[in-house]
Amino acid sequence: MILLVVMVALLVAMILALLRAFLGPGLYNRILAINNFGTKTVLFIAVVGFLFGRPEFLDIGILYALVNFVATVAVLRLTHYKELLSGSGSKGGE
Amino acid sequence: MTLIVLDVLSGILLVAGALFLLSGAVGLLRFPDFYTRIHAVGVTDAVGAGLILLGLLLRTTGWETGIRLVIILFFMALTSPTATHILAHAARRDGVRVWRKGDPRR
Amino acid sequence: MIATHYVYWAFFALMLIGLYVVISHGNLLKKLIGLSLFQVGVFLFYISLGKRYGGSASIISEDVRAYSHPLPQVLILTAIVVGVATLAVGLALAVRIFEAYGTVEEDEITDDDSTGPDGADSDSTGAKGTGSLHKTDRHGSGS
Amino acid sequence: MTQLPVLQVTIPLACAPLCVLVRSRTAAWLVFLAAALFSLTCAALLTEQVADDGPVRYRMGGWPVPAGIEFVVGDFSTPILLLVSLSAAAAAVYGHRSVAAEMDARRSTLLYACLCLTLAGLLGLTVTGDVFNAFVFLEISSLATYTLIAMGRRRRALLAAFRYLVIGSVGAVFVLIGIGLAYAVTGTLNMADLAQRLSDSGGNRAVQAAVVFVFVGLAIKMALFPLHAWLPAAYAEAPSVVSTFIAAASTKVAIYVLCRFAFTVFGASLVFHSMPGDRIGLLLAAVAMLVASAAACLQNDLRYLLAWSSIAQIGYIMAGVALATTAGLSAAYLHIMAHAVTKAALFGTAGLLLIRLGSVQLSALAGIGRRMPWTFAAFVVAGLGLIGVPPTAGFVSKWALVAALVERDQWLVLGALLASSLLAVFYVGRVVEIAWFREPPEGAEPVRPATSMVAAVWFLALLSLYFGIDPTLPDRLADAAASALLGTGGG
Amino acid sequence: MTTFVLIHSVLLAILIATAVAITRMRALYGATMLAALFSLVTACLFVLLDAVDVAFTEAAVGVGISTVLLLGGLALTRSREAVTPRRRRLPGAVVVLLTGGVLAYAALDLPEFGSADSPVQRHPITETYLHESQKDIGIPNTVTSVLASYRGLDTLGELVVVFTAGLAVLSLLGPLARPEQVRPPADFHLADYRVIRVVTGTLMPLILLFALYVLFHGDYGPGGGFQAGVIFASGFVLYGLVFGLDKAQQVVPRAALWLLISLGLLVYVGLGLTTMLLGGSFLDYDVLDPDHPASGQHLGILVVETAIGVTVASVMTAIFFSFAARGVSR
Repeated sequence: MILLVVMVALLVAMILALLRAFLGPGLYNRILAINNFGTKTVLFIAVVGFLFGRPEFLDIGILYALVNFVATVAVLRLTHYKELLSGSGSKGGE
Repeated sequence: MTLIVLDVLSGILLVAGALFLLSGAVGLLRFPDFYTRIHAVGVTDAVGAGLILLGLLLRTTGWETGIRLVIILFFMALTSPTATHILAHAARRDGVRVWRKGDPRR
Repeated sequence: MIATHYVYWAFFALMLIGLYVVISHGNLLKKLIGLSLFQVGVFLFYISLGKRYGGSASIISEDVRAYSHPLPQVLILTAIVVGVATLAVGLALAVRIFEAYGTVEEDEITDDDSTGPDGADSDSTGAKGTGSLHKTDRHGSGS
Repeated sequence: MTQLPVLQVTIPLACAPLCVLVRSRTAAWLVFLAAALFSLTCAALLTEQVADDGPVRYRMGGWPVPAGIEFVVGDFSTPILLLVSLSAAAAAVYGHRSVAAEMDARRSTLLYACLCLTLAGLLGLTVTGDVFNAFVFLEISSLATYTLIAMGRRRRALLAAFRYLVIGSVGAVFVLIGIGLAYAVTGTLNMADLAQRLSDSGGNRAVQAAVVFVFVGLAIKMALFPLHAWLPAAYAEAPSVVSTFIAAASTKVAIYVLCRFAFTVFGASLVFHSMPGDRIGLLLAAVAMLVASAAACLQNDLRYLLAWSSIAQIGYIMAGVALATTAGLSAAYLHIMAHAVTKAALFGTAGLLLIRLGSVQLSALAGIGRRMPWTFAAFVVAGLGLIGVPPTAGFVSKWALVAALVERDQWLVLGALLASSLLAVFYVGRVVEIAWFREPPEGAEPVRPATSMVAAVWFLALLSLYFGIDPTLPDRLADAAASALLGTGGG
Repeated sequence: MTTFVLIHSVLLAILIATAVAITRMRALYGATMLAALFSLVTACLFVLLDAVDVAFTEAAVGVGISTVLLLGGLALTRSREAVTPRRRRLPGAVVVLLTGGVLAYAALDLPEFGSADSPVQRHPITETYLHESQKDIGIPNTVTSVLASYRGLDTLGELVVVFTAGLAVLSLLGPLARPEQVRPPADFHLADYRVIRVVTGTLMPLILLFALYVLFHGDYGPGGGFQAGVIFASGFVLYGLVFGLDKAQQVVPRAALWLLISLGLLVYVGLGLTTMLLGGSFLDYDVLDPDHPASGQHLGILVVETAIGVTVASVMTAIFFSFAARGVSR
C-alpha cells in the first residue's frame, strides 16, 4: 500500500518534471528537467520491482544512474562545442 | 517484533522520500528561474531518492537486492550532485541570468 | 473494446505521430527523430503482445508462477539495435549533406539541386566530391 | 552437402570483415570475387539438389522448428539464388577497374565489404524460412545498400542515400508491423507454421491488415509504383559497380519475398480472393508500366533513364505475380531473370561511359558509338533485350507474360504492356540515335575501356542472347518455381 | 491488475504527450532532450511489461548512445528546424489517415491485451522456451537462451547490422582523425572542473567493471553482450567527453578499433563454422561438449555474448569518435 503511494507520488513528480521539460524555456531548464526525470526513472524501476514482487532487476536502475550522468555531460559538452564553432554565444540554445 | 518495526520505519522513510520528491517537483515547476529550480531539485532529489532507496532497503529479503540498492545509492550520491554542479556552472558561464524580484517569470 | 484494447490504440497513435513527422517534416534530423518514434511505437506493440497479466519477467525463478513471453523481447532487442544502427547511418548522412549543401532542410536542398550546377554537369560538384575524398584518403591512408 | 544452405549465406557474410581487415584494394576485391564465386557454386549445387530431391530444409542450431529458425531452399528460391550470385560475380569482374577509377583505396575496401554484406543479406532473405529473420536480412541488405549508394561521386548521392534510408526504413517498419500482426494472431514466426495456422483465418481482420502492411512495406522495397520515389536517384547516383549489382538483384529479391509471403505464408486464396490483391496488383502494374516508361523518355541522363525503365519493368513482373496463375508466375520469374541480366549489362555500360566521359548526359554521348564500338554494341544488344526484341531473353519473358495475360483476359494490362514496350523502343532508340548517328565532338579520339569491364558487360549481354535463343534452362527453373509457389507451398 | 492499469495508463499518456511535444518543438536540441525523456518513459513501460532485457537495452541505447549521436549530429549541422510549410502537411496527413485506418481495422481482431490464452501464450513454443530450455540449456534468463541459441541467427544478423552501421559511418565521416591533427582544446573544457575530472576518474573503472558484470551475468539476469558493449562504449564516450578526444584515442588506438570491429563478427561466424566442423549444424552448441550438451550451450552462449560485446563496444566507440573528430577537425 505504501509502495503504491510512493508510486503515485513518483508519477505525479514525473508529470511535473515533464511539464517543465515542455515549457523550457531554453536548453538548461530542459536538461534540468530531464536529469530530474532520470532520477525518477531509477526510483520507478526500483519501486515497481517491489510493487510486483520481483525486486531483483535493479541492475537496470544502476545503469540508468550511470547513463543519466553520461547524457548530461554529453549535452553540456556537445552543445558548447557547437557554440564555440559557430561563434554565437546564444543564451541556452533557444 | 523487529519485522513490524522495520516495516513501520521503512514506511516512514518511503513516505518522507515521496514528500521530498513531490515538493522538489512542485518547485521545479513553480519557481521563477533556472537557478531557483536547480536549487529546489538538486536538494530534494538527493534526499528524496536517498530516503526512498533506504526505505526499500529495509524491505529487502535477499542480500543480492540489498547490495544493488546500495550501489544505486552510491552512484546517485556520486553523479547527481556532480551533474547539478556542472549544470549550474555551465548555465552561469553561458550567461543565463539570475531572477530578481519583480522580473517576469521565465 | 476500448477497455481491453486501450494499449494498442496508444501504440498506434504513437506510430502515426512518428510517421507523420517522417513524411511531413522537411528537416532531415527531425525525420530521423520521427523515425525513432515510429519504431518505438512498433517495439511497444510487440512487447505488449508478450505481456500476461500477473506474469513476471521471463527469468526463471522458483517462486514465480507465470511468465510473460520471452520471444517478443528477443525480437525487439534485435529491432532496437537495427533502429540505432539506422539512426547512426542517417545522422552521418545528414552531416555529409550539410557539408555539401549547407543545409539540412529538404526543400532548400531540392531548390539548390535544381538551380545549382549539379543539375547540368557533374564537374564542379564532382571536384567537391573528390575534394572530400582526398580528405578521407589523407586520414585513411595511415590507418 | 547438407550444410550448403547455411554456407551459401554465411561465407559471403564472413567475407565482409575480411575485406575490412585486408586493407588493400586488390585483396579486398579478391575476397569479394571469392565470395561471389563461392555463392554461385553453392547456388548451382543447391539448384541441382532441389531439382533432384525436393526442397532442402536446414535447422539452425539443430533446434526443432518453430522454436528455432530454419532455412528453406525450394524450387521457388533457387532461380533467385542463382540470379543474385551471378550478378554478384559479374559485378565483381566488372568492379575491379571500375572501383579503382572511382574511389580511393581505403574506401574501396569498405565498398567491397558492403557489397559482401548486401550479397549475404539478399541471399539470406531468399533462403530464410522465418519471417522475422527475413526482416533482419532485409535490414542487413538495405543498410549496406544505403552505404554503397552514399559512396557515389556527386553530392546528390548523399541525398539519394538519405531518402532511400528514410523511405526504406519506413518500408521495413511496415513489414515489421505486418509480421507483428500475424504473430499476434498465430504466436509463431516460422513461415510453414504460419501458413498452417493462418489457413483457416481468412476472415480475421488483423491478418488482412498484416497482408496490407507486409505488401506496402515490400512494395516500397521493390519500388512498385507509386512507392518508387527513392529508386531513380539511388540507382543513378550510386557508384557504377553498385548500380550494376543492385539494379540486377535487390528489387528482384523484394519481389521474390513478396511472392513468398503471398503464396507460402498468407496463401493465395486470402491475398487474391478474399482480398483484392490481384486487381490492385494489376492496376498498379499497368500504371507503373505506362508512367515510368513515359518518365524514362523524358530523362536527359542515361542512368536516370535506365532507372526509370527499371520501375516500368517492376510493373511487368508485378503483373505476372498478380495474375496468380502458373503461367503468370512463370512469366514473372522469367522476366525477373531476363531483366536482371539485361539491366545489369545496361548499367555496366553506363558506368563504362561514365568513366571515359565524366558524364552520361545524353548530350555528352554524341558519337560515342563510333568511339567505343565494342562497349556500345553491348549496350545495343542489352537495349534490344529491354524492348523485348527476339532473339533476346527479354522477348521470351515478355511473350510468356503476354500469353499469361491473354489466358486471363486482361486486355487492359496487355494494352499497357504494349504501349510501354513502344515507349521503350523510343527511349532506347533515342540513346542509340545520339550515340551512333550524331557526330562526335571535334578532335575526339577513340577510347579504350578496361577489358575486364567490357568482358563483364558482354558476358551479361551474351547471356541475354543465349537465353533468348535457347530458353530451356530459365523455362525449367521458372516453371518449377511457379508450380512450387502455387502448389502445397512447402514454405 | 488495477495497479498495473493505473501505472500503465499514466505512462502511456506521458509517452504520447512527449511524442506530440517532440513533433512541435522546432529547437532541435530541445527535441533531442525530449527524445531522451521519451526513451526514459519507454524504458519504464518496458519494465512494467516485464521486458527487463529490453528496458536494459533501451537505457543504454535510447538515453545513452542515441542522445549522444543526435547531439553529435546536431553539433555538426543546424540546430533549428524551419517551419513546416502547409503544402507538406497534406501528404503526411493522408498517409497517417490511411495507415491509421488499417491499424484500427486490425485492432478489431487483435487478441485481448494481457490475456493468458492469447495465441502467443498458447503456442507450443512458449512451453519450449520457458520450460524445456531449462533442461536443454539450463539458463534461468530465457531471453538469453532464445537470443543466443534458439534464434542465434537473428542475433548474428543483428551483429552484422551493427557492423554495417560502423562501416557506413566510418566511410561517410572518414576514419578517425589523428590525435596530432586535433586542434588544441578550446577554452571551455569540462576537464577544467576538478569535480567532474575526479568523478569521471572514479566512475570510469566502475563503468567498465559494470559492463563486464553485465556481460557475464546475462545468463541469470537482464543483460548480455549487446548491453555490455554499449555500456563499455559509453564509458569511453564519457572519457572522451571529459578529457578530450586525443586522450581518449590514446587509450583506444584506431588500428585496434578496426581490428576489434571485425574480430567480434568473425568469432561469431567462426563459432558457427566450428560447430559445423564438429558435426552439428550452424550454431549448434551441443557439439561443443558432446557429453554434456547443456555445458556446450553455456560455452557457446558465452562466446557469442563476448563476441557481440567486442564488436558492439568498438563500433559504438568508433562511431562516436567519428562524429566528434569531424567536429574538431573542422
